Amino acid sequence: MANLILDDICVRFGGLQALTDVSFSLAEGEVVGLIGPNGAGKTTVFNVITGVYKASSGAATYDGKRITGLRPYQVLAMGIARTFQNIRLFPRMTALENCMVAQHSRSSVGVVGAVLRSPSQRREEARIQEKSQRALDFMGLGDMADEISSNLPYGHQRRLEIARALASEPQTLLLDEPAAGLNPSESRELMEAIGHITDLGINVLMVEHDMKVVMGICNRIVVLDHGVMIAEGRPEQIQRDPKVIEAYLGQ
Amino acid sequence: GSDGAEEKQADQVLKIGTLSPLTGPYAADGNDIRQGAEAAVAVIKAQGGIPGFSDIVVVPADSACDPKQAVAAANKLINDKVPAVVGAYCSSATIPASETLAEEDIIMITPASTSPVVTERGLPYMFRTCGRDDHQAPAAVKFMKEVADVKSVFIVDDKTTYSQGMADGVAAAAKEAGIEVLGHEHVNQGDKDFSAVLTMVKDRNPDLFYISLQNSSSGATMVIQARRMGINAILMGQDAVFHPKLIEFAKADAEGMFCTFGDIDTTTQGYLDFLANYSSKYSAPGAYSAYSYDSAMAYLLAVKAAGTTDPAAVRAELLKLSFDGASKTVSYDEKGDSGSNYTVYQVRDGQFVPYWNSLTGQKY
Amino acid sequence: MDYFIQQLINGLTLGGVYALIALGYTMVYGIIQLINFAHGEFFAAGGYMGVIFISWLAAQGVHPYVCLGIGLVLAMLYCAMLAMAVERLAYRPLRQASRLAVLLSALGMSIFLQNGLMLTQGQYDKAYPTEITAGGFQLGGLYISYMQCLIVALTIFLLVVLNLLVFKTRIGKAMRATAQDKVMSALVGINANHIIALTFAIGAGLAAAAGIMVGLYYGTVSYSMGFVPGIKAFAAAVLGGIGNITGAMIGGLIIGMVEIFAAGYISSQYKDVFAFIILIGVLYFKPTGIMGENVDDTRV
Amino acid sequence: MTIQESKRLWVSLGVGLFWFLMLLWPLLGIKPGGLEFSETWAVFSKIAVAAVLIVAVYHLRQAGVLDFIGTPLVKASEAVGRGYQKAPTWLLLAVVLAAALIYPQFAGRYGNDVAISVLIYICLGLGLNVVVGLAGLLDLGYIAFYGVGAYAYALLSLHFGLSFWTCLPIAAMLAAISGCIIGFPTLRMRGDYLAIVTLGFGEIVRLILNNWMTLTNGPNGILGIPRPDFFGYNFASLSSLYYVILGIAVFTVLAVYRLNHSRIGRAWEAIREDETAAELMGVNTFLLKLLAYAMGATFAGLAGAFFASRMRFVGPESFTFLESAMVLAMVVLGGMGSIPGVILGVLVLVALPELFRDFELYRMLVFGGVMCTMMLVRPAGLWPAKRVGRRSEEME
Amino acid sequence: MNQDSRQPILELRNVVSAYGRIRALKGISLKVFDGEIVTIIGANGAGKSTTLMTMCNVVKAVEGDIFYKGERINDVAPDQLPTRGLCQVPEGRRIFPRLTVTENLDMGAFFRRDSAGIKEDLERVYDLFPKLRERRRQLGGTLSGGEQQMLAMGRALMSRPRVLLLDEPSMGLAPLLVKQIFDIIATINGQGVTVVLVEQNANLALQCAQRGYVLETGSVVMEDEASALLHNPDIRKAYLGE
Ligand SMILES: Nc1ncnc2c1ncn2[C@@H]1O[C@H](COP(=O)(O)OP(=O)(O)OP(=O)(O)O)[C@@H](O)[C@H]1O
Ligand SMILES: Nc1ncnc2c1ncn2[C@@H]1O[C@H](COP(=O)(O)OP(=O)(O)OP(=O)(O)O)[C@@H](O)[C@H]1O
Ligand SMILES: [Mg+2]
Ligand SMILES: [Mg+2]
Repeated sequence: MANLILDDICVRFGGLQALTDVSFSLAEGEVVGLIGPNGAGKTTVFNVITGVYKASSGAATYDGKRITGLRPYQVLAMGIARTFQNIRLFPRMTALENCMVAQHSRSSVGVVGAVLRSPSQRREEARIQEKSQRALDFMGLGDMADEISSNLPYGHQRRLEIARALASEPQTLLLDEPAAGLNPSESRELMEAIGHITDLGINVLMVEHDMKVVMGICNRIVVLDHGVMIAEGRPEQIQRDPKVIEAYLGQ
Repeated sequence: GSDGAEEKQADQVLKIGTLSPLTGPYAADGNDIRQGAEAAVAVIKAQGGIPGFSDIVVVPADSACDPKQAVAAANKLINDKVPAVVGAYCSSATIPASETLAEEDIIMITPASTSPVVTERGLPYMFRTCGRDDHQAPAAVKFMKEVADVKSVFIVDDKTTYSQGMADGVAAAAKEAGIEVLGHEHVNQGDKDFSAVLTMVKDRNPDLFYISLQNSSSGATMVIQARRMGINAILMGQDAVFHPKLIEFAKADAEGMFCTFGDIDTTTQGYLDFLANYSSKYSAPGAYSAYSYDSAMAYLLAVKAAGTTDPAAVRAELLKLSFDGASKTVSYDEKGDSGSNYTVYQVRDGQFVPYWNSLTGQKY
Repeated sequence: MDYFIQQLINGLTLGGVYALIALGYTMVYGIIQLINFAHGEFFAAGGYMGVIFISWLAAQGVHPYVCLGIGLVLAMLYCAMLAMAVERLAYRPLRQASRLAVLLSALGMSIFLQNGLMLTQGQYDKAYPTEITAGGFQLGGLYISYMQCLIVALTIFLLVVLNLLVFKTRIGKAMRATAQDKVMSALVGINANHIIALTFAIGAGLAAAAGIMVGLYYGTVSYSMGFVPGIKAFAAAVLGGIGNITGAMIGGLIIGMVEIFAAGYISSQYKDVFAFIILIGVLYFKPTGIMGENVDDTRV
Repeated sequence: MTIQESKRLWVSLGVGLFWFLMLLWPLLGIKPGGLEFSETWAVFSKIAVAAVLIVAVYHLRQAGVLDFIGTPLVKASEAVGRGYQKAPTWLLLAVVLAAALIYPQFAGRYGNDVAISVLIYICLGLGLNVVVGLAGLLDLGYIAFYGVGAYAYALLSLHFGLSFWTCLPIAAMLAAISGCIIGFPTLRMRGDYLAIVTLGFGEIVRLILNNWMTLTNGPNGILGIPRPDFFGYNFASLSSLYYVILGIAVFTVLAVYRLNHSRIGRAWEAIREDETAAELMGVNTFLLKLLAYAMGATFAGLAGAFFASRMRFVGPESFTFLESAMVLAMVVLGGMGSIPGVILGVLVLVALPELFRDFELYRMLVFGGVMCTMMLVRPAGLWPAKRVGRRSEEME
Repeated sequence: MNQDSRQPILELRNVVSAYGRIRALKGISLKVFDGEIVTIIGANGAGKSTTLMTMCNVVKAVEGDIFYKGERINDVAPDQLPTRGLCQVPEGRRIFPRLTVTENLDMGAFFRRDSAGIKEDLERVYDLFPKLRERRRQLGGTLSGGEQQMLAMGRALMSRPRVLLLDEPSMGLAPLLVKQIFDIIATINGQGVTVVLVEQNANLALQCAQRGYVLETGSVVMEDEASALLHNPDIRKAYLGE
């Protein structure tokens, strides 16, 4: 399960063809890296999957169900969660609350239940809190639950982004440059954490410029350039691919 | 002062509340009302006051021409234990305020609210010193028909209880009288730009253009624009437009305009007394100063006659009362009305000049 | 047909008035994203200053047109000074606060200024010596007053000048940079406070010009006259795409036209309803206003 | 404070006063008859003296000369604060509620009247707080829902003879529906575009109330609306009305509190913080924004129905933009998103004009000035919500 | 210590900076000498960006002194510093999104009046970053991350800085571009510009710089020659991921 398939996705912004016929898949248990030069369209791929942008043609399916055209919250409800390249936490909410918001789609009490504070509402609230706390603990932020998220240092904010995504109980996780702004040893901790995530049975699609990280944990890598897929394969293959070296890796 | 709970009557202070818009766009008229009452109190005090009361004071309250504020202000006056209130100005504020005052049997005498509803609700302690819209409108139409001899009229109002009531009254009476109503348009309060409506007026080319706006400066603005646009119809307004400021603002453009206003004979002794008193303290009286003066005066005289502020007794005295006030000879009927005597004034040489009396049907 | 064209001219004039006020609104909004409720008060103060200066000059026997010219300049200067004081006292200390805090401060200022005007100038309206600009000319069945021409001409003139200022000068560039990123503009050597104060001054100067035009055109000014046109101008600025100068002009004209035509052809009591419905309708289909740049803040 | 700083302070005071004089004199001194100075001078000198005094006190305080007054005060307030924190919340709430319950016994008619106003505004403020404080949607036409509630009760009771208690939920529902109608087209807009559209809607509602003669009786308003009664007991007196609105207000406080601390409240806050991220984290922003408008409107509808029955009269003048602005001011001044803050804001803004009644003509001037000053002194509100403080670049 | 006979061009002495009650810098002292590249490394939240912002007075130092060219600048307004040659490429680039590329570059030369010199510098920047010349009419906000970084750098160069503060210039850039950026830093430095470089990519930064400071939770814990730091085992473990 948790099979994400992109099929000939094209995205256009006015005159700019941001993505052209992008097709790849993400199977259960995989960690796939998505790399490419700046402006290649990596974040755009994420945006298409999560419903922020509409594909001008092509389709994405998740477990056989079409997800292109769905609203972002519906995509999340299906089990695809993401983080953001430029941190988009809820700045004035605490770390725990940030995670609790992500539980929104996994809970159901309505206005009446909330106002009356029915027993089922209390039970649900307790469950939300527990799940969120567990997500924080998982990313090593357990004792910062009550910190206002904007007061956290940058690296912790990055981790909180992941914790928040995890709190929505996804089957698939999309990470957009999770190691940006982290120093090499911090990146290494991050790699370990991502390893644990896959152990939970969550598959990961990751955009990252830090080659150590990408090569270290990805099973497969997809390379984009100017919105076109120029290579796909195992890390070793990619590292040696002349097209990738010319467009992206250099030397 | 004395600290005894059982004060003798002689130590009592007689309070009169005033309720009028002291802030907001009608603050000007509102202050006239307050000052009118103060002038009356000053006169009575100068005459030696009222036996049994050590002093008479005016307690002003701001109705802001807004129902909610008016009710709050009325409650405040009740708290201040005033036995009577002069006011309010806008009928839409007077009516809810009077309901509140009625709960405590407080006498209310309005110097300015002309809506028929004010005295038609059967409230025993509601009185009115000014005229009624449903008298003013027929008077205006009678003038159009008999004196100005117009065949068609265009009516504009600005959608307040008062201005629209007047305009509707004129429209109805005009139809009855066989004057063609070429249009009846409503503008909004606070508008300054009347060009669209005035272009329409110009297009329909009525014999008379009837302006029913809530205040004189809107009136002046409309008059200026109408004349500038080349509307040559006879202009006519009602008593809210009737104000010295209309002429001050519109200057030459106001020349020849007619207005109905409850007749104030400025030659009577009552008026001259009032004028002397009033202008010694304040600037020239506004349109409602005299009515407010008379309202307060009526109450004070009634209390004097009754020797108490007990509302039932004072009401009885008010109904018996008849005195030569500043605005007219004041006497109230069972409903609390004091009759209307609408006169048509004309602006001539920068002044309102009485032109035609609707009761007598005579030109001055 | 004459009726239609006459209404068209009315609409242009009213639209011009709204546009003049909206220009200032939009400039201030453009730079600090503040709905400056006090802007309507600058407009009213401009109207009063016009009366004060023009009446005084006229009493000194100065030629009417000279009176008008000097009065206009002085009133604009006065309002610019007023706006700078207001900005310094009520807005600058709140630069870091939430935008609603500033909004409220602006509201308080608006109440304060309105009542300040009332206390110093009296509750009654003031009349302009309108003889200065009375008159007009007949064109077929149409009557066009000189004031109408002046308002439209002034609006167009100021539109051009402002666009030049903002897009062609150093100051303009600094204004745009400050609007987009205050910290960064400091890092390239722009004093954001000066630029913001200057923008307020210009905006208020424009409002003052509008106040005088309105006073001359309608004959009177009142202390509460800023409120309704202020809201309409705000609507106009938003309709055109708030922050955009040409947009403010277009928005002003549209609101003015809609009002006049709704009043002239449908119902004058519902004219504002039509104006707001057009506003909502346009924004529904173009949520950033007619000329609003589609700056996509949803990029994730 | 260094000498330099102190010098700068006095210089800027001087410049400020000169500037003020330049602004004041044309207003007071230029008359067609000639130039005058005496009046300007009279006003100016008073204000200048006051300003100098204020700056001097400020100066002394900075210099520590006034510590002997300040320190005990600070200590005392800290002690009170500590006591307050120690006392259990329920005890405090019980005390407040008890005070609210016995209040009419001690207040006169005017006191009751003001208290009723306060309670009405608390409902309005908390309702608007849902929209502005929690969901972050700037609503400048909020009072329209209050109007809908008021007219709903007025018309239903007069035309269909429905009782107050039947009408209360109906009024709330109608208000909620109109909240959705207003909310719908605004959902695609952000920030200030939303502000003007809501303002426009508010004006449209007011104009319809003012102009639709057959339904609303236009500017004349609707008279003779019955007071609530309950199995024969008529709430005619002000003090019994007070208990009705107290009940509604307590319900509102409770409901808003519980909503705030539920998944719905969290979702609203997430929308306020970052709408795009909220949607991507699984919040149906469309529905929840609509819900925010509807819930806010519901409380306004309740308050409106009560307002109609208490005034026994409704007219369109009660539902102007200024009223919306006032309610917004209460929310922001008190502290957005904080229930005690909003209540405090209401108390302050209702009390201020009453306190200033004696200023008469100066009342609104003082009111505007105080409003401005309070914002300057406490930009986050009098009693801010816990979560404040934004990661901001520090700059002069 | 060793080279203190030279007069530093930029110096912090016991500087404390705070955001509200949080002290981000707890008494930092550091020196930058004319013509060198100094790098500041440290973990997330150590206060590197705050240090740069404090140098420009955007964040006000609550204690301590900042000297620039021998003069105390604590009370100089931040907008005065660029005119004196102190420029910053801040974290996150902060391109003016709705100004075109050319206008963005012009903003860099805002305080300058010599239009001939400005024109010359514009050409120089375009030569350095040919990609920018291609895009000169495009709005800054629509550029890709790498192009924005070049623009930010070009904008700073337009003010002819004596001292250039760079905050994480390689963040989010593709490996190829990272190399380019570091080449450019070396080139600029070769032209006589002093550079203060804050980087997470400590490896590259230390290779490029002459000296380095290590920051930990708002304090300087180590300062040394860059090459020495690069080979320090503690540093390698804590910041270079080994
Ligand atoms: N909303 C938009 N409007 C216009 N152009 C856009 C929009 N979003 C993205 N683009 C353009 O599409 C292209 C791809 O952008 P995208 O953000 O996907 O790049 P990326 O591969 O994530 O780059 P980076 O590594 O720098 O993050 C870029 O040229 C960008 O300018
Ligand atoms: N605007 C701000 N408001 C409040 N706290 C802040 C602010 N900016 C930074 N901080 C705090 O100050 C400390 C230092 O932050 P700074 O941004 O200088 O770190 P840094 O070394 O640049 O980290 P990074 O590598 O993540 O960029 C951190 O604890 C951070 O949370
Ligand atoms: Mg990207
Ligand atoms: Mg940093």
